[in-house]
Amino acid sequence: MSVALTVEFLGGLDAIFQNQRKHKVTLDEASGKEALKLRDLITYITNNMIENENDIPVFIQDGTVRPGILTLVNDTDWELCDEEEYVLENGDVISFTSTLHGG
Amino acid sequence: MSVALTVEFLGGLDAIFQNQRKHKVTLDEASGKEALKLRDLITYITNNMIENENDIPVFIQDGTVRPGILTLVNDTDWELCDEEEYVLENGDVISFTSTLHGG
Amino acid sequence: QNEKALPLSISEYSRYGRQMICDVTNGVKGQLKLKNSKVLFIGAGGLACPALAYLAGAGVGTIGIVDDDVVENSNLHRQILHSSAKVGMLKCESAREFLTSLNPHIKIVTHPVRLSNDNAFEIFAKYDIILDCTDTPITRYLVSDVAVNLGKMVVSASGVQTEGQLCILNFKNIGPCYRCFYPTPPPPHAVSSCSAGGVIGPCIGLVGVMMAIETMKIILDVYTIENFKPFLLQYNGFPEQSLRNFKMRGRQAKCQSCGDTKTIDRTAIESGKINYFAFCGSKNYNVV
Amino acid sequence: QNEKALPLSISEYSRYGRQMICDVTNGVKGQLKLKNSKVLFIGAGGLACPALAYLAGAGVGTIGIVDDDVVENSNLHRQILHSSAKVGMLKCESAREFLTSLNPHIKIVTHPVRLSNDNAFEIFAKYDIILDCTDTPITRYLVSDVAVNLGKMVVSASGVQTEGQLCILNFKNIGPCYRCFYPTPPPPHAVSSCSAGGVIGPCIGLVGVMMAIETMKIILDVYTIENFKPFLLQYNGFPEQSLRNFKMRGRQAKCQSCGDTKTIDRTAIESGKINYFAFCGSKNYNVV
Ligand SMILES: [Zn+2]
Ligand SMILES: [Zn+2]
Repeated sequence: MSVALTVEFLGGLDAIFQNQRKHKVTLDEASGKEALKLRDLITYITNNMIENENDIPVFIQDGTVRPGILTLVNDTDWELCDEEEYVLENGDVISFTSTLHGG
Repeated sequence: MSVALTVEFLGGLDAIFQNQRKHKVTLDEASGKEALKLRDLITYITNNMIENENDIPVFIQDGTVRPGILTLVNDTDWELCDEEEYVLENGDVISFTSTLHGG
Repeated sequence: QNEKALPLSISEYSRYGRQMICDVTNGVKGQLKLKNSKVLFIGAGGLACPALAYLAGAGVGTIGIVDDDVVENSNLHRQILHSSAKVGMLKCESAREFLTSLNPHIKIVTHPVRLSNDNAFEIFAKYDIILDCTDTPITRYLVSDVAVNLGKMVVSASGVQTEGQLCILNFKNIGPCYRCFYPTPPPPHAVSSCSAGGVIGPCIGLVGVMMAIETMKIILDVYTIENFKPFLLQYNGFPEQSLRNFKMRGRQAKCQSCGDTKTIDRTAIESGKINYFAFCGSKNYNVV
Repeated sequence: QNEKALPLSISEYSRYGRQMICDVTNGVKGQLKLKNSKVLFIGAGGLACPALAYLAGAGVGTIGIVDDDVVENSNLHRQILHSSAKVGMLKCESAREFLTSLNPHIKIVTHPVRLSNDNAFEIFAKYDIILDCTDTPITRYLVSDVAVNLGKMVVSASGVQTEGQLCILNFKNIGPCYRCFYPTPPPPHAVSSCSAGGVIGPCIGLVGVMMAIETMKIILDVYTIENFKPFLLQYNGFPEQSLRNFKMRGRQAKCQSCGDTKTIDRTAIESGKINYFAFCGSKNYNVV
């Protein structure tokens, strides 16, 4: 089984993803493993989508999405959807948006 | 068979639809009739949704949507989708928006 | 290094620095495109005020303003370039004072006339992009027809109450024009303007700011013949702010203004053969 | 009829007429809510400029401005209330001149200080709604913490390059605060401001206009305890304009500022026990 997702990087995060905001991602389940979770997507992004290794801390800190980045599942704060435990479904749009500070 | 639609009235058109922009509409097919078309929705709206009969010309002129109202099928100009001949599908969002002129 | 040899003055570099370091402006290259562009505003009211301020701020080199109205007390809640002291002054002159003081590096040209079949060609000819900030379908058809005939692009917007709309017309002479979208004018009773219908200042203002952004994209070549797709933005401010992007029809072969067998040419307009008042009906419009 | 007996002067009726006939303002009733409201701006830069102009235009009766910066040439492409002649002047004083001339019926109060643990409570106490138009997380946490402690609502926005974000904090003391969204500050290297990161004038301007609209909704009671749902608006200007409305978490029970066992009270802030510089890290921020 696999899930096909749209993954977005907003708030300037696209800078570490080839300046592209929207990406199509298909995650494959390891055989025998349980359902794919948002945690698995975060691992996949860290290992496969960040071009320059030095940029990994821009996205990840202490094993999860770094403070100052909001994570959204179909336009809803992941805090309302089990955070890393959210079970991914085909067609989900997962957005990561860095908090802006300019004024 | 029937189709369940979301119908929107924008650009001030909601004024003749109980000041409500978004309406859920279910159209039932007459038995033996072909597929339901956008034309059928326009007839339905004219006959059933406009509260005050005097307001019908705000929506309809010469048997179709009056000039100055744009019709959109899932956010796309109906001119790109067969106009009145468009075959409605379950879940479609049909929007009517009156052209604004203030500046 | 001699300052004269630089494409921009030291003062311009410092003024535009924060904008020139954005990818979308592409540094000096984009700044020079802005400096060399000539943008004409039809109307200096609620839509135009913020669009004028931001395009002047961004360094659009020549800005023309067509408006023969004077500032009124009832304009000031939304027409934020004017002020109480300017009530009674021509709006185009009031705007010029504001813009010159905001940015002395640009040229402001005022046209204190009512746009008409007689003067539109002569005025439009000196500009690249026309911003339609007017109030009535009569002027909107005139602006579009003249722009199509002269090969100018139009950023057209409008708003009433808490809503607004925006589209780009005649994009590089391949995009649709106003008549492609609206071949038949609305009946006069169906048209409401800001003065009749009421308007929330920042809602019409937001649409004006969107006009400035779209105009910058045209100047900076963000839109190209290859990537441009006709669209209409529909904004609403209450109860939630929302912005819809509708995918619109392209140029229409049967369009009387830009189509294959078009009939609306310069002679037809200037001779008065195309009568916009008769075309749009008899409501007593307050043009521009 | 004696003009004194009317809730608004004749001049105010004519000035606000186009806005008072909108359903969302509910006529004189809404106009008086605007007139009686007290709104405080933290910052008078790119976000604040258009928000100040539209809220002053709309008739917000008392507007305070906290800013100790002076106008610079590099501000003028986006900070459209100021002008070349005002370079070197305090931004809050420059803004006051502009706003008083736009609308003499309202009161503008300037606070030419840097917002700090020491002065924030005293300043905030005189206002109903705080507009956070600042540049750094340090000030954002301070604004939110003080507002929560005093029971004030915050309209918080930010922008860089072509993007912007907006949310309402501590809505009627039931909505989430800044710390509910961001319990841990971002590492200092991940923060970019307008002066470092570049910004397109009308893009930050559009977000400022959205702030004015949200503030009007709060004042006009469009949002109520019953219907308010926490949200975050995410705007982007290029290559297409888009506005996303994200559904956000509510107030967090474990929040240190507004939660069940909160620790961040007035004493902790004013004593300096809450050290925002230490909390946010050591990058050399230019506060406000
Ligand atoms: Zn055409
Ligand atoms: Zn909190």
